[in-house]
Amino acid sequence: MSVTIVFLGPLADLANGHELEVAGPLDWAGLLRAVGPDIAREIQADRVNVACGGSVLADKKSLQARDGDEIALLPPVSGG
Amino acid sequence: MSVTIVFLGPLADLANGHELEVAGPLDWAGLLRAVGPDIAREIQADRVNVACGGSVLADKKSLQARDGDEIALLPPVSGG
Amino acid sequence: MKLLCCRRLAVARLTLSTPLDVRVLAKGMSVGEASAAFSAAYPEAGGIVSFLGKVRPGNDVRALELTHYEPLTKSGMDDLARSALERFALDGILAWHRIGVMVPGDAIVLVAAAAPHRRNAFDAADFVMDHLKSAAWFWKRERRAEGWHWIEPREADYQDRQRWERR
Amino acid sequence: MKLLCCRRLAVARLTLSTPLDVRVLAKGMSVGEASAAFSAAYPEAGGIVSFLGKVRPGNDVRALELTHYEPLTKSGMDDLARSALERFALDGILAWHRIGVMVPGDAIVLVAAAAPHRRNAFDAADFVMDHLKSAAWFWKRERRAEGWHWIEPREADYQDRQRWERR
Repeated sequence: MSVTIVFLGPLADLANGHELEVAGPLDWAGLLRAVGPDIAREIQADRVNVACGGSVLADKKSLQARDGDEIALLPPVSGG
Repeated sequence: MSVTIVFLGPLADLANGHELEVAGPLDWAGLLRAVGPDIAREIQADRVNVACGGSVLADKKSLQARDGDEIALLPPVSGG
Repeated sequence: MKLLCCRRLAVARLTLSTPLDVRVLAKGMSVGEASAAFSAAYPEAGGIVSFLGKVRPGNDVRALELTHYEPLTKSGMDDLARSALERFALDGILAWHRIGVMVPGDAIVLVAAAAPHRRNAFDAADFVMDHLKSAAWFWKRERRAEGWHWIEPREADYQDRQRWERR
Repeated sequence: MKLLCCRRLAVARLTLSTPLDVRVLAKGMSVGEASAAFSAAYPEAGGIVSFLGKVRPGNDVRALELTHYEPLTKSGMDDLARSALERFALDGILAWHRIGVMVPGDAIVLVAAAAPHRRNAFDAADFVMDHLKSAAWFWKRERRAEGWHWIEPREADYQDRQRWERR
């Protein structure tokens, strides 16, 4: 088991891929290390949301992902 | 030839008919006499418009209908 | 393939005039065909807003009758559609209004506005409806169990229309 | 007779859930059938407002791609539709959104709101669109001659959504 990090929208371009599997558990500091400096810089901005286990985190810095969890990195949306 | 007075909406109920033919020419005072007191009272209210020859009069008291003209008495509308 | 064929058929049966299509209809209203034809007529529009008004079945309403004054109705609706077209920079607009006797569920009015962006399409459909409700040459009455009743616009209808004067 | 038969057919081919019908569609969008079925589903509604968003052909756009995050998208749209239903006292609401690759003229989004009176139907469709534009889990990019470009909401889109917070 591991933690899956999913890159949405333009973050997938920056990450050169849609998903990354890393060993769990994973907290906010661990996530920033796992994704590398470019993505880390992006996701620290207020405009990027983070979901874990299908729920958007009210405070992304409180991330506590366990083995089997999926973390989604959600940049500003644009629909319709 | 004569002047035709057309009663629209609820005014047709009050007039017991949709049209009335009267001798022309006809001015505002003549119109009030021609339609009788009940209709006269109604059409003096601001909320009733008067058209002559296919145009709504900006000032209905300036009415000057000639033989062949059609006068329309237009109570408050309700569409849609 | 089948769907594509049918959509084309629907469009072909109905030719809209562009950019304005205004009609006073004495019977029926082909809402589906009109909507399909309208969307097809403005391929460059990013947003299309439609309003469909129907006779409501409540309040013991058996029938609704709309009368109009022919020398003013169509030209008044043309003026209204033209002013919406200019004011909201539309690609196109459609305004159809029924006259005659209708029963609950029947379509009374169809308005559609096509624009590059949705805000103008929403505002235009809203603007046209607010004016059709209380500033077009129609008179409406309902038949209930005990007879016919003339309907005047609600106070909210007058207020809705006045919104556009303040801007 | 013929029209009646066809309208029923169109409805029969498509069953909407009421009062909410929310879909994330991987391909196609039967706009005409959906609109007919929606109108038939709410015979008591006095007003139905629809918004259809299409891919615009301008700016050298060859294609548009919408991606989403499946664990959040549908449930987020359900919450949005439910809040519109309550806030605007609707008879019913439909919100369909495409994902995947589309070309100019293709439908991206269809929203329909049915209400006793037109004001609530207009506001509800407007409210849902404002939130789908900048507060639903979709990401949009356009392919132009020189490659793909991510599209962020315009400043007007954020302002449109904020209107609903002030009320």
